[in-house]
Amino acid sequence: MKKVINAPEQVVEEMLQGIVLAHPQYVRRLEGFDVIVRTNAPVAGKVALVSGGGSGHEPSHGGFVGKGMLDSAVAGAVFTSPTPDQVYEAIKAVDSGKGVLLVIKNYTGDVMNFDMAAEMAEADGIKVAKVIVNDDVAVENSTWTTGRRGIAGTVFVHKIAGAKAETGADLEAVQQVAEKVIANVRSMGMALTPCTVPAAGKPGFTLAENEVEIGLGIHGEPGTHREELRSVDETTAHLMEKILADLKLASGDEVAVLVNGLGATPLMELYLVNRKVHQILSDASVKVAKTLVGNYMTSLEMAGFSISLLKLDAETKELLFAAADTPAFVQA
Amino acid sequence: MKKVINAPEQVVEEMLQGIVLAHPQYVRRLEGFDVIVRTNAPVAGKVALVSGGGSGHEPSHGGFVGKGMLDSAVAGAVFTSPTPDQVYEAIKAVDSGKGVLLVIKNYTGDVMNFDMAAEMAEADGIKVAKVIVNDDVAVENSTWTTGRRGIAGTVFVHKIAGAKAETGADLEAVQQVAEKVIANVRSMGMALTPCTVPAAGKPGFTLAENEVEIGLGIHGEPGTHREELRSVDETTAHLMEKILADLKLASGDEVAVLVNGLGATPLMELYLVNRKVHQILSDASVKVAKTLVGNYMTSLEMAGFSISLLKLDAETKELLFAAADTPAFVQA
Amino acid sequence: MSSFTVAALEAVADRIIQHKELLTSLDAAIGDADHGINMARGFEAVRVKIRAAAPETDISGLLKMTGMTLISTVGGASGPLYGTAFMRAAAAAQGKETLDQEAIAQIWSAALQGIKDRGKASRGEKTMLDAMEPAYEAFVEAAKAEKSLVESLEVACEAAKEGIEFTKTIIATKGRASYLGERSLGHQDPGATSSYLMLAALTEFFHNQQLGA
Amino acid sequence: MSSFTVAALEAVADRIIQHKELLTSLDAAIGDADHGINMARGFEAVRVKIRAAAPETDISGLLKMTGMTLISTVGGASGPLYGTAFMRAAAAAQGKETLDQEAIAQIWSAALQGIKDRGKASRGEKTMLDAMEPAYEAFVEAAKAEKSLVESLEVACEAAKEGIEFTKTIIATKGRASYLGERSLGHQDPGATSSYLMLAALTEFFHNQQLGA
Ligand SMILES: Nc1ncnc2c1ncn2[C@@H]1O[C@H](COP(=O)(O)OP(=O)(O)O)[C@@H](O)[C@H]1O
Ligand SMILES: Nc1ncnc2c1ncn2[C@@H]1O[C@H](COP(=O)(O)OP(=O)(O)O)[C@@H](O)[C@H]1O
Ligand SMILES: [Mg+2]
Ligand SMILES: [Mg+2]
Ligand SMILES: [Mg+2]
Ligand SMILES: [Mg+2]
Repeated sequence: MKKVINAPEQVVEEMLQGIVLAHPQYVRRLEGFDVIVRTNAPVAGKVALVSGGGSGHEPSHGGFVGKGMLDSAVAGAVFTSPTPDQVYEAIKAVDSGKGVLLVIKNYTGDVMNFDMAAEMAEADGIKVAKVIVNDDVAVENSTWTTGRRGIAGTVFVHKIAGAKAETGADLEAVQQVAEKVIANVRSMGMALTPCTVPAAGKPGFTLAENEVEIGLGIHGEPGTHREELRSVDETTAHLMEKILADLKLASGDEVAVLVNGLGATPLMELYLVNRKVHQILSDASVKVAKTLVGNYMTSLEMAGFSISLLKLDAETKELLFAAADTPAFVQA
Repeated sequence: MKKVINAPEQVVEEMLQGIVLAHPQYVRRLEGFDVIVRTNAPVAGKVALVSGGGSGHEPSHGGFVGKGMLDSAVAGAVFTSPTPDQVYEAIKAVDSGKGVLLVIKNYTGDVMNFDMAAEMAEADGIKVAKVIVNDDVAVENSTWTTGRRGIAGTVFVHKIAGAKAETGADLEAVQQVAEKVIANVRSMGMALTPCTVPAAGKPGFTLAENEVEIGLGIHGEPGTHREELRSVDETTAHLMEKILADLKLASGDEVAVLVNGLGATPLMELYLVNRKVHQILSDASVKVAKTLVGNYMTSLEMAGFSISLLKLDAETKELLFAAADTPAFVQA
Repeated sequence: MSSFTVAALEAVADRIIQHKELLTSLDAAIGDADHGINMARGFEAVRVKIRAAAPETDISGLLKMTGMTLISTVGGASGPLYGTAFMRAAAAAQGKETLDQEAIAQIWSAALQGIKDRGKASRGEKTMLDAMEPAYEAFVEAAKAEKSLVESLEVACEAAKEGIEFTKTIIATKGRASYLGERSLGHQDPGATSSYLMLAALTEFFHNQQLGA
Repeated sequence: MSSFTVAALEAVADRIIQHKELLTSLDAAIGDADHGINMARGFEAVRVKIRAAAPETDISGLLKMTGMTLISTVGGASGPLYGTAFMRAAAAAQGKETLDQEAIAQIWSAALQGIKDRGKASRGEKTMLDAMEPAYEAFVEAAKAEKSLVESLEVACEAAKEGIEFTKTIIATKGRASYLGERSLGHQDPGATSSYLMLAALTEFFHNQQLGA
C-alpha cells in the first residue's frame, strides 16, 4: 500500500485540517467534530443542507460546502458512515430556524446513522427533513433488497437543492426539489483497479491485468460482475444502455451529464467517455444542457468512472445553472 | 496497460472532441487542428494567451481556456510538444491585433516548436511575445544544462497573465507580469507510481512497492533520485525545503500555494500535503493568500504530487484573485 | 457485579479487537472492507470507557455506556445496530443485579429486537441476525431444558456458528452485500461473524468464571 | 534521380519505423518514452508524402517535403531538429541532380549546422550530435582519403556507432535527459541512436545500389 499519509488512524482528522487550511474563505471546522460547515453558518433565512458519509470520496462532501450547495458535510471514517452524534452536531450548527435537509446516500449505515441524528435534532425542536439518493442502476432486482445505492448523482442533488435553499424556499420546497432530482437521476460505474482503505492496508479486491469490475459502488465494494476490459466506446455504451433502460428519455428531453472519475482515472480518459456519452445522447435526440467531467465523487485511488444522467425540467435546469461558490464547484 | 480508450492513435483527437462537447460555452475546436480556442476568439482589444504542450496533462491546457486565462491551448501527442504549424494556427486564430503571448514550459521541444511558430506568425506581421516557465527546482546544477523545467507553477502564469490581458493591458505589460510570476514561482514533485503513454503501452519506469521517485517532471521521466516512501509530513518537508532554499521567503511575505495531483493521487492525500505545507509556512511567518488543491497539471495516471509556491506582490495578488471562467478554473 | 460486568465486556471487546483483520477481510469480499476496523475502533473506545467507569456503575449503566460508545465511534451499519442492541440491553437490564440465565435471556431478547427495529431485516437476509437469532433461540431452548448457563451459552454458540455457515449459502438482501446479488453466495457474513465472536467471548468468560471463581 | 531519392528516403523511413520500440524504450530510460513513437509517426507521414510526390520533384524538393513533414508531425525536440536538418539539406541540395560524395558532404554539412543552430547544443552533451557530427567528420575524412562513397558511409556509420557508445559515458546537458544529472550515465541517447539508424539505412541503401544496380 503506497499512500501519501502519516498514519491510517489520522487521515480523516488531518485531511479535515488540510481542507480548512486550504479554503478558509469557504469553510470552517466545527471544533471537536469531524464536521465542516460554511464559514458563515448558520445562514439566516435559509434552509440548511447537511450531507456526508464515509471519507475517501473527496471532493465529496466537504468540497461542496459553500454558497449554493451544502451548509455542512460530516466526515465518517474512510468508507464508513459518520456516527449520529457528529451528524447531530452538524444539524445544530447550521440550522437557522428554517430547518435542515439531510441528503443521505442509500446505504444501510448512512440511513440509520442520519436517522438517529434526525431524531436527536427533532427532540431539540429542529425541523429536519431527509432525502435518500439512490441513483445507481447497477443493482437490478433492487426491489427486494435495500434498494439502489446512492453514488455520484448525489452531486446534482447537492447542487440543485442547494440552489433552491439559496432562494429562501422553505424546507418542504427544498425537500421536494431534491426528491425530484433523485427521481430523475441515474448512474452507473465501472472500475479498472481496486482501492485500499488506509486502515485495511490492502485492496478490497484484485483484478487481473485485463479485467474490470462493472456496476460497483463507491466504497471499493465489488460490482455486479467482471468482464474483460473493452474499448471506452463499448464500455460507455454498455453503461449508458443500463442507465437509459431505467431513465427512459424521449427525443427532445434535456439532461445534465456527469462523467465522474473515481480517483485515478486521467481526465483524458473521462473526456473520451464524455465523447461517447454525447454521441449516444445526440443519436437519441436528447439535448445536453450541462456537462460535468472530473472527480466529483471518488473512491480513494480507484481507477474507473461513473456516468450520471439527470433529466431536467424548467425548475431543475434553472437551479442547476444558478450560481454556486464552493471549494470544488464554482459557477458564476 | 489498463486504459479507458479506443486506440492509442486516437486519444488526442477523441479527447479534444470530448472537451469541446463538454464545454461548448467556453471552447471550440479550431477545425482541422489540435487546437482549442475560446468560443469568442479573437477577443477584441485583448492580448491573447496561447499555451500548450504534449497531451496527458489535463486539465492543462485546454481546461484553462476561457475568460481570464488562456485564449488557446495547443495539444501535442501525449507528452510530446505540439508542432509549429499547430501553434501557428492557434496564434492566428486568437490574435485580435493586440498581439499574442506564448506561455512555454521550458523543455527543448516546446521551446523550439513554439519558437518556430512565433517566427511564422511574425512573418505574417503578428506581434508575438514569449515567456518560458521554469519553476521546477528539482534539477540542481541547472545552470550548465537546459535550465529548470516548467511544471505545475505554469498554472499561476496562465491565471495571472490571463487576468492582466483581460484588463486590456498591452503585450509588453502582459509579458512583464508573466515574467514576474515566473521569477517568483517554484515547484517540486514526487511520484509513487509511473504512468504509461498509451502508444508506448508500458510504463516509463518501474518502482518497487516501497519506492518513490523524487524530483520528477510531468512526462513520466524519472526524477533526480529514488528513496523509500516516507510519511506525508516528511516528504512534504523535504520538497518544501528544496523550494524554500530557492525561493527565499522572508517573514511577512505572502504566497499562493498549489498542491497539484499528478493524476491518481486521492484528493484526501493532497489535503494532507496541504496541511503540512501550511504548517511549514506558518512556522516561517509566511502568509498564504490563496491555496489551490487538486489536479491542475497531471501526468496521465501517475500517483504523486507537486508543490508550487508563488511569492506575491500587490499586482500579482490582485490579478490572482481576479475573476476567471474556464472549464477547470472558475473564480467569481 | 460491576467489575464482573466490566470483565465480561472487556472479554467481548478483546475478542473483537483480536479479530479485526478477519472481520475486515470478510467485509472486503462482500462489502467495503471496514467491518473489523469499525468494530475494533468502537470496542477500543468501549474498553477505555468501561475501565474508567465509576465503581458504582451498575450493569445497565455499563451496557448503556457501551451502547452509546459504539453508536458514536463505530459508524457504518454495524455501529447503529450493535449500539442500539446495547442500548436496549441496558434498558432491559435496569434494576438487574446479577447476570443469571433469566436476566441474560431478557437482555438478549431486547438487544435482538433492537437490531430488528433499527435494521428492519429478518433472518435469512445474510446479516448478523442469522447468527444472533438462532443463537438466542437455542439459548432459550437450552435454558428451558434446564441446562446450565454455560451449557446454554455453548449451545447458543454452536447455533451461531451454524448461522455463519448458513450465511454462506444465501444471497444477501440487506446491507451492502445485497448489491452483489448472486456474487454474495459462498461468502460468510461479517456481521454474523462478529456476533458469533462476541458470543463466543462471553461463553468462554462465563466458562472460566465457573472454573476459576 | 527522383525515384532514387525517394527510395533512399524510404529506406531511412523504414528503418526508423522498424525501430520504433527500441527508440521508445531508450527514451523511457532517460526521457519521456516517446522518441520512437514521434519518429515513427513522422516517417510514416514522410513515406506517404514522398510516394505521392510528383515524378518531376527534384532532390531538393523531396528533402524539403521530408523536412516540412517531420516538422509538422514529429513534435517534441526531435521534430524541429530533424525537420530543420532536412530543410537545410534541401536548401543545400538546390540544383543538385546526383547524390555523389561531394553533394552528400555538402548536404550533410548543412543539415548538421541546422541541428546546431536549432538546438544550440554541441558535441559531448549527449544528443544526436554525438552520433551525427563524428559520423560527418569521418565521412569527409574518408572522402579526402579517396575512399568510395559506400566505404565512406561505412566509416561514418562506424563513427556514429562509437558516438552512441560515447553517449553512454557522459552526463546529458541538453534535452530532457539533462534533468537526470548523474542518472543519465550508462544510458545511450535515443536521438544519437535514431541518427545512427538513418545513416545505417542510407549506407545499406547505397551499398545495395552499388551491388544490384
Ligand atoms: N439491515 C441490517 N440488519 C442487520 N444487520 C445488518 C443490516 N445491514 C447490514 N447489517 C450487518 O452489518 C454488517 C456490515 O457492517 P459494517 O461493515 O460495519 O458496515 P457497512 O456495511 O456500513 O460498511 C453486515 O455484515 C451485516 O451483518
Ligand atoms: N538541444 C538539442 N540538440 C540536439 N539534439 C537534442 C537536443 N535536445 C534533445 N535532443 C535530442 O532529442 C532526443 C529526444 O527526442 P524526443 O524524445 O523525440 O523529444 P522530447 O525530448 O521532446 O521527448 C534526445 O535523445 C536528443 O538526442
Ligand atoms: Mg462501511
Ligand atoms: Mg516528448
Ligand atoms: Mg463494511
Ligand atoms: Mg522523448
